[in-house]
Amino acid sequence: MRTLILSTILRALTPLFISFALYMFFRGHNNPGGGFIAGLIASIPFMLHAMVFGYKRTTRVFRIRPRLLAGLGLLLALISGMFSVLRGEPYLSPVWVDEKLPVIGKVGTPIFFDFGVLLVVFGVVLQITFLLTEE
Amino acid sequence: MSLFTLAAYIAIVLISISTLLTLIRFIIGPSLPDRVISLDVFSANLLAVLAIYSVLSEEKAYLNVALIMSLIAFVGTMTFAYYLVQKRHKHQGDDSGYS
Amino acid sequence: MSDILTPFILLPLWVLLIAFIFCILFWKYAKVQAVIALTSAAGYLLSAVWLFLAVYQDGIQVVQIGNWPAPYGITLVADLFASIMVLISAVIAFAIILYSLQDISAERKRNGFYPVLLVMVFGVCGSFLTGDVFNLYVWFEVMLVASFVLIVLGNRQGQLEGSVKYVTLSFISSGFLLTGIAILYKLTGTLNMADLSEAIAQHPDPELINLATVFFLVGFGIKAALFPFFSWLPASYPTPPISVVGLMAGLLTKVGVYALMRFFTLLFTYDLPSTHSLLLVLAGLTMFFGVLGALAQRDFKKILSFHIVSQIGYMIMGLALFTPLAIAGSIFYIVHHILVKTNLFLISGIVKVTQGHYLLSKLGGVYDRYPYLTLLFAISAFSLAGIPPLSGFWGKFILAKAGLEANRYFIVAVSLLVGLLTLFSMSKIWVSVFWSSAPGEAKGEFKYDSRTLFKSHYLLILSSVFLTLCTLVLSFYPEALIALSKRTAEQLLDPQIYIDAVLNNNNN
Amino acid sequence: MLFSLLSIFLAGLLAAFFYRRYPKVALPVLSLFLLGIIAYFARFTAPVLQGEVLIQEVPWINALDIHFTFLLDGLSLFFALLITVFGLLILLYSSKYMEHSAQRGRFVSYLLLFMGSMLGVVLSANLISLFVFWELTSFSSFLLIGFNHRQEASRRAARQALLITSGGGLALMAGFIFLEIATGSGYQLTELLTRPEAVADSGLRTAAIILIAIGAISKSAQFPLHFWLPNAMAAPTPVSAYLHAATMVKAGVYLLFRLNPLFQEVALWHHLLGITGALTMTLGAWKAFQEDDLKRILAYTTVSALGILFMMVGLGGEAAVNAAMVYLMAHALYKGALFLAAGSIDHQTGSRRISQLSDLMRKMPATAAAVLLSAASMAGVLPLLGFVGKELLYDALYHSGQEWSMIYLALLFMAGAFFKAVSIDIVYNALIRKGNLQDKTIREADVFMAFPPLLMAAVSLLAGIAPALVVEPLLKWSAADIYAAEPSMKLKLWHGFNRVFLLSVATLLAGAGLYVLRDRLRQVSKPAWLDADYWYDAVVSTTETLAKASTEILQNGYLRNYIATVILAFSALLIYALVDGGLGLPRPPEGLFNGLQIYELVIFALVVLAVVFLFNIRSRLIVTATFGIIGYSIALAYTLFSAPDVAITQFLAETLTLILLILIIHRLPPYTLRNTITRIKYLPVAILFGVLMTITSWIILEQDKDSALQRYFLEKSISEGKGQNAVNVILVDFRALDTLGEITVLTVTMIGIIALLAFQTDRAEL
Amino acid sequence: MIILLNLLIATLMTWFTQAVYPGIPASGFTTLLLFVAWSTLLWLLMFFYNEAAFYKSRQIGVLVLFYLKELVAASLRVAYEVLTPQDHMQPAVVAIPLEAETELEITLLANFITLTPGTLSIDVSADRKTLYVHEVYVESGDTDKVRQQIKDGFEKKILKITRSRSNA
Amino acid sequence: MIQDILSAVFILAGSIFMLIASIGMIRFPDFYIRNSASTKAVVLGVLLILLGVGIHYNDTIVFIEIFAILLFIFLIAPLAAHIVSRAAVITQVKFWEKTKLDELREYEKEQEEEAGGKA
Amino acid sequence: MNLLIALIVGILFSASLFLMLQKSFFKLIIGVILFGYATIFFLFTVGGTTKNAPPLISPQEASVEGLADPLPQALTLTAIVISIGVQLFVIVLLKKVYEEVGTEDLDDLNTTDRI
Ligand code: NA
Ligand code: NA
Repeated sequence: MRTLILSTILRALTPLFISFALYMFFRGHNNPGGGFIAGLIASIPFMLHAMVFGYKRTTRVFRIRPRLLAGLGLLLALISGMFSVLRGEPYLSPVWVDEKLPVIGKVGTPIFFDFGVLLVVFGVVLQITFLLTEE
Repeated sequence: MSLFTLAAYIAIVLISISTLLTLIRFIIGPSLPDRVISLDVFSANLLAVLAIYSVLSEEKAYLNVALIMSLIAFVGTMTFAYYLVQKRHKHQGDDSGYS
Repeated sequence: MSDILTPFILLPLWVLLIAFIFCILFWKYAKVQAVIALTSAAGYLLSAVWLFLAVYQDGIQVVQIGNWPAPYGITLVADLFASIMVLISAVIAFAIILYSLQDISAERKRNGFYPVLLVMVFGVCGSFLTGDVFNLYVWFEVMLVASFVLIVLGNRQGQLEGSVKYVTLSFISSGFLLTGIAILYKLTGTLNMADLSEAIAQHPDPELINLATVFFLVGFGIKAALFPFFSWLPASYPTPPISVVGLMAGLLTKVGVYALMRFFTLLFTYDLPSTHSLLLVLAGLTMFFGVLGALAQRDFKKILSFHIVSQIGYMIMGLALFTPLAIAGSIFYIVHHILVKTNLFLISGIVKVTQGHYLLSKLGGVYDRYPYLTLLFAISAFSLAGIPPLSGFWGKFILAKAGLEANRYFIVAVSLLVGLLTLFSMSKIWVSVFWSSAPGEAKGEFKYDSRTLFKSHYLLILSSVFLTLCTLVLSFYPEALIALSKRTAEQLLDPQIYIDAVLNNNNN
Repeated sequence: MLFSLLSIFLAGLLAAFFYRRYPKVALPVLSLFLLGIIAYFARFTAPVLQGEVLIQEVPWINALDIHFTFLLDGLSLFFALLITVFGLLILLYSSKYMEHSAQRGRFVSYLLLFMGSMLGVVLSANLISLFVFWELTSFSSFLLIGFNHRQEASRRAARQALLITSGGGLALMAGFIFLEIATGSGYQLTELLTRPEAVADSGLRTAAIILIAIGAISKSAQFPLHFWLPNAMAAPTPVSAYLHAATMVKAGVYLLFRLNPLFQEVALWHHLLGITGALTMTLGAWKAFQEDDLKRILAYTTVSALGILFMMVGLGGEAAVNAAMVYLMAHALYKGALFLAAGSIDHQTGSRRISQLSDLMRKMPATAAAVLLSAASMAGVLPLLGFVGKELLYDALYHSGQEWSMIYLALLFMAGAFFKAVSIDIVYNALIRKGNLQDKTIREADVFMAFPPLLMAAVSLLAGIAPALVVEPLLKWSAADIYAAEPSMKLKLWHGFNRVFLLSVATLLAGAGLYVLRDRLRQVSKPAWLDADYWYDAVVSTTETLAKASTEILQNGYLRNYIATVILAFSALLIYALVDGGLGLPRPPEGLFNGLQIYELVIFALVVLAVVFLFNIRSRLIVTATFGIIGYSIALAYTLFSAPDVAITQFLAETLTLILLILIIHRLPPYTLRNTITRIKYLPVAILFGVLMTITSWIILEQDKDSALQRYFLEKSISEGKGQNAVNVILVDFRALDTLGEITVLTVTMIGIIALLAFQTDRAEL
Repeated sequence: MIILLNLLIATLMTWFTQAVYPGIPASGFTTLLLFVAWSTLLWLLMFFYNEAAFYKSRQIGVLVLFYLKELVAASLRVAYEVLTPQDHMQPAVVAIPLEAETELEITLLANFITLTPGTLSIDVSADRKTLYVHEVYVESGDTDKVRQQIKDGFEKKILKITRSRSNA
Repeated sequence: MIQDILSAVFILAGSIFMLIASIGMIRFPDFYIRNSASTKAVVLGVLLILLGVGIHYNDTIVFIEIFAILLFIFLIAPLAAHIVSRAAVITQVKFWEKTKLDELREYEKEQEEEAGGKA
Repeated sequence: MNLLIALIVGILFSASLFLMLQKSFFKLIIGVILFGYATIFFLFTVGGTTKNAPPLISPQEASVEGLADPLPQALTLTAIVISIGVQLFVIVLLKKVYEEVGTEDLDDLNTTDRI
């Protein structure tokens, strides 16, 4: 299903989708959004890419193995809860940085946790799509 | 009820009718691309409903739903198209309707 | 008091999840994964022992995840029952991983066998430890999805067919659980089990709670393979490799049983005469129809699978009798059954190594050729059948005593009859696999003699020996576990202990 | 005592490893060891004969009050000596008999396992430890009967024996538990036996008696569970001699003896045992008379003899018990000897059918002498111990005055006649008659094999001649323990020409007459249903048929039936909960459709339309699209009900599912006609389920909810969770553990899909 | 490139202005107005240091407006067609030879065409020389006229922008 | 007030176009025409409605979001129409009988060559 | 209104069951997914069907009265994601079953239960 028009637009859409995903992610703590939603949105362009161009060409563009991303995401989520243990609080207690950063807002372990979610969703969806579009 | 709300309600009714018509096309088909397009229009209708509903309920959050809705519907359409073309390559002459 | 104790409960979970993640990161390196798996299994075992000792000495351990006070956040609770279950799951996981090193094909190892195995144990462990009903659902799903993968890993026709049934019925059961959770939340406004226990006790309309009870009963009933919800089990368990079946046979249904025991001691005790009589009926039917299923089979693994169903009945029988002795009997039975049933599957795998089959008609001659293997089987099989003084006897004895004390003569009669039928079935395996001559024996079709079998498959045998030793300890020195089970039963029958531990342990 | 038992078990374990490899060393060592054991028990003779009772207590399972309590009184000492002495003789005998078996190590090991268990049974004074040993004897018997495991008959017989004796054992266990519940004696025999009134008061006595009797009946091969014993003759002959004549089958009798003080006042006890015993005795004797196979003859006479012992316990009273005790001793001696001799004969001639044997008096004189003496004892001929026993039996019955005693006497007379006929048959046809073995070279059995039966026969003779000297001292105390009173046994060979002696003579004549008529009597047709084995087979095959039928219904392989079963069972429970709880349809306070808005109707209409349409399409793709409409409509509903996060997630999830469905189905072939047929027959189930779920959810939704959690989360979301979106704060903070589990599920799904898609199915491996 | 940069600067300036002058109400309109004002200012400034970019952005603006006009016209035409009982449609598939060469050009053209009255791009030939279009209003079967319209309309405008060598 | 009226007008106009698109979906004779018509009207309808909503909220973030949606829609809607109609042509969905198809034959030939080349 | 929701739940359950009881694996999958939808939808609605009050707390307003219960929403989200996992797995399972067994007919998938 390679059409010139589609592939061009897809190229334009990819950064749009990704920045949109990041937008949804960072506002997630205060508005609808968050890791799961952002992860899925971010995976859409690559998913389409794999559908249009086939798995092989997509993996040439998308070099990192998606399953690795999923593993790292899970690791991030797991570890983000351990900071509090170091401070003598139960696992997964939130630890926040006092300062508020511009655009992103407050930074704390829940944000990292949510980013772990994002990575997992992103990796999982991509891995599955890649496998299914593999001939 | 303010004039604005009334207008919004009318709009919702119009779009509901529109949705119904879309669904009729979906049901009668006859070809698969017809159905795909009607799904596409269906999702645009949903987008509209959500946007208007957002206005009516003064809840911006629903606009986000609409936003993502519009992105997602496109992916759905693409997949159906992908299916059509792939199917064509796989089973020559055995397209949508294999009943 | 929680700060330092926090890792006690979480340590087993961490060990498994980290191992899981690292297995994914080292996806291409099956050998590395094997090392990770074995190390983490050992680590899990150690941390489970540690947790158990902590609970045994200092009482119920509680951690409020995220430092959110009790009914609001998620609470992990390790009481005696939970920590016993964690410990026994660790024992099994260790034996299985040892076994799998030589049992599982390289292709399977390359396609995620170890991580999925670990994550399944992770789910099992979490299910035991959680004190929150929705969180329990999540753990169940972790465990189930992992078990789906394990069942199907290998893509053989039987595996695929079995998994279709397994997945569908599991999904239905999860749906019921979720609905039950929803109803409970609507009626009581809480998810924390300790909090729920109080809320249910005080709820003005027990009839409404009854609705939730039905959903939980069926939901857990499917997972625990109760009659008439057990069909998925014999359909799917015999299909994957032995390491997988062994683990599932030992752990999965027992998580369902655990949940039933937890819910029907902590939450649904407002109408004992009807709920627990119903359980008793289900228990009787389960053991009876389970063993009938086993009698109809002619395949080693299938027979064993149906016996799981049958034995679940005994565990539920103890719960349904609802006396301290009966519950102690259930707990003893669970531990015994996990060890013995897993071991039986492991042994069936070794038998298959020798002759390449699971069909009874194509097996034979093991008695003469592999006397030590025969001994291993005899201990587990006749323990399962309840020959004294093997562990199964103590389980049956305690349950029978409890049943007779409670004047529930019929269920005791059924349980004894089923015991006899179990013996019938076990002796059938014994007679046709061990005593009869093998069809291929004349043609010299044995691949190994006793010595070369050990040399080439020593891990299989070692893990079976390990479990057998556990069984023997349980058989000849049941005192420790029985006393422990009695203590656990007392704890279970007095929910206030649990409630106090959870709700009065807020760190804030 | 514990150590003697443990040492026997240990010896058994060691024998399994060393016996076969070092028989030259192992046999003497083992024999010496057994001699030591015998000496150990013999040491206690002196105190026990003074009426002393020795008790040893070894704690085992405190949590269940189960301990190893060992008791040594006359009864147990008698049995202990019987077991150990016979054990030694059998060991010696089998060292030759099994000489060429590759598995004689195992054999000896099993034999010692059995010996230890049997000793455990007779020494235990804790009901449960007794039961443990009791079951172990069954189990070791199973191993021994199946020793020639390559023969189908052995396997069958072993399994049969195991099932019957273990089944009885389960009843026995229940009976023991009843006794414990009734008396609370901590399973201690010594305490239990002193409290018959507690058992009577508990109302559990009848049940306990019946259950215990079932246990004893199965173990001692009483009618109708007697048939396993003749079949057990598939075992090697030493086993038959040891287990199935002298010791194990007597465990049931032993148990009755042991518990007799507890129940000897109860009519049920007497009638149940008496009638069972009498029936078994008669039946066994008749069957023995029918047989030609030497071992089967012996087996049936054993059944019959055990029946006699049961009958005597049933008769009750000191005389009966004394008689039973003597008869038990006599039987052990003659039956052990006969079995061993039969084994030797079989070993030397290759046959054990009487019709094929002859001339043994000349060919195997030592063995023949043992057979002759033992058969005479069996026939109750002067001056053997059998005669003493028989006289005592007749005497006890004759003078009993119990209501059934005359019937018992008549039956015993009949059985005795058969015994005598059988004895004549054996002696004449196998030993004396000149027949087909006349010209064959047949050697006398080895000394190890010839000596034990001869010794037993000699003891029979000695004990017969001087019973008061040889057997009375110990038997007296044993019997006393049974009726729990001062010993009253006085034995002598000759009581003079009284009516009882006349009865004996009459029996002998009747036996001779039967022997003469035996060919004609054997031709009496025997319908199959008279054979207990027939019933065993019928029960087994019925069970298997039932198992198959029920499994074919419950586990028929069709997923839809499994689902339907689950749902129907669920529905039944739900209906019960609804009806039982009196939960009718709710009456919402504000009316049915209050607050209903057009959106909800639209969503409802969308869902209904889509669902209806779903069943009318035959293209997977359109099904998929329709299903997408349902999913999107639900997402719309989530938006409507103030859940933007959920709505977005639902949209995304739905789309993801759609994509995957489409990616998959484009590879599937077109629907076949079979697949497209909608099975209407399940519609009622579906509708029932839908209606129930509607009612349930309606009832639940009409309830008020008051959740502290809701307030907590909303209030703490900003202050503690640092976020305005309470849902997201719950997901990543308040309940982050759920989310951790959720992403784990996703990761596992990914691995699962990798496994499904990337795995190259290995078809080579099974 | 420079145009995008300018837009970015305008955005930043808008934000900055709002941050510095809290008196300006932060409603969407004021923001929009500010943005438009800043963009216009920057655009005008561009005239002095990058004339080509100035014209080019003007062309882009014209193109966008033209596009919107076409879209409205197209929709009105649909409305007209829907609402009048008789139909005026004479559809045909038309092959349009392309002058546009780059992917961007072809894609822009195809996309624009789809939103103009009666037209719908179907595909581009493998050699990228022909664009196949479904046209609903082919008066009296004259496909050449359609071809000409498209080539003179959008294609020309697009090519003008993409081929002016300003944004080096 | 003006804001409300403006917003209402936009929303109503948009809805009308949406409705027109749907009527077109029912009325037009073949897939290609339906596709062609619906795409245009729907895009315009959504554009108008979103503008109406934006005017109503009069909020910077909302404006930006709406701008983003519109950007997506302008990229995606014609693309979707293109992809589906291309797929329709390939799968030989029937044209209206009045359609002139001379130049389509060329395209079909090209497609066949491509398919042949692949095989 | 609760009745209407209950009806939706009931209809979804009913339809899902009916689909699961058909012969086609594909329909089974749709049924399974619908079963999940019904469950999750019910789980969601126990939180109450508050309209126009999503649990987005504005920092300015002190009161959180009347906002929808966020907990069922969070639970629903988790449940959706989890069942998505299972759904994806089942869908791929369909593909694999078809490849390996060569049929999509559930009635042919009964070899493992044969005695
Ligand atoms: Na079992
Ligand atoms: Na066999």
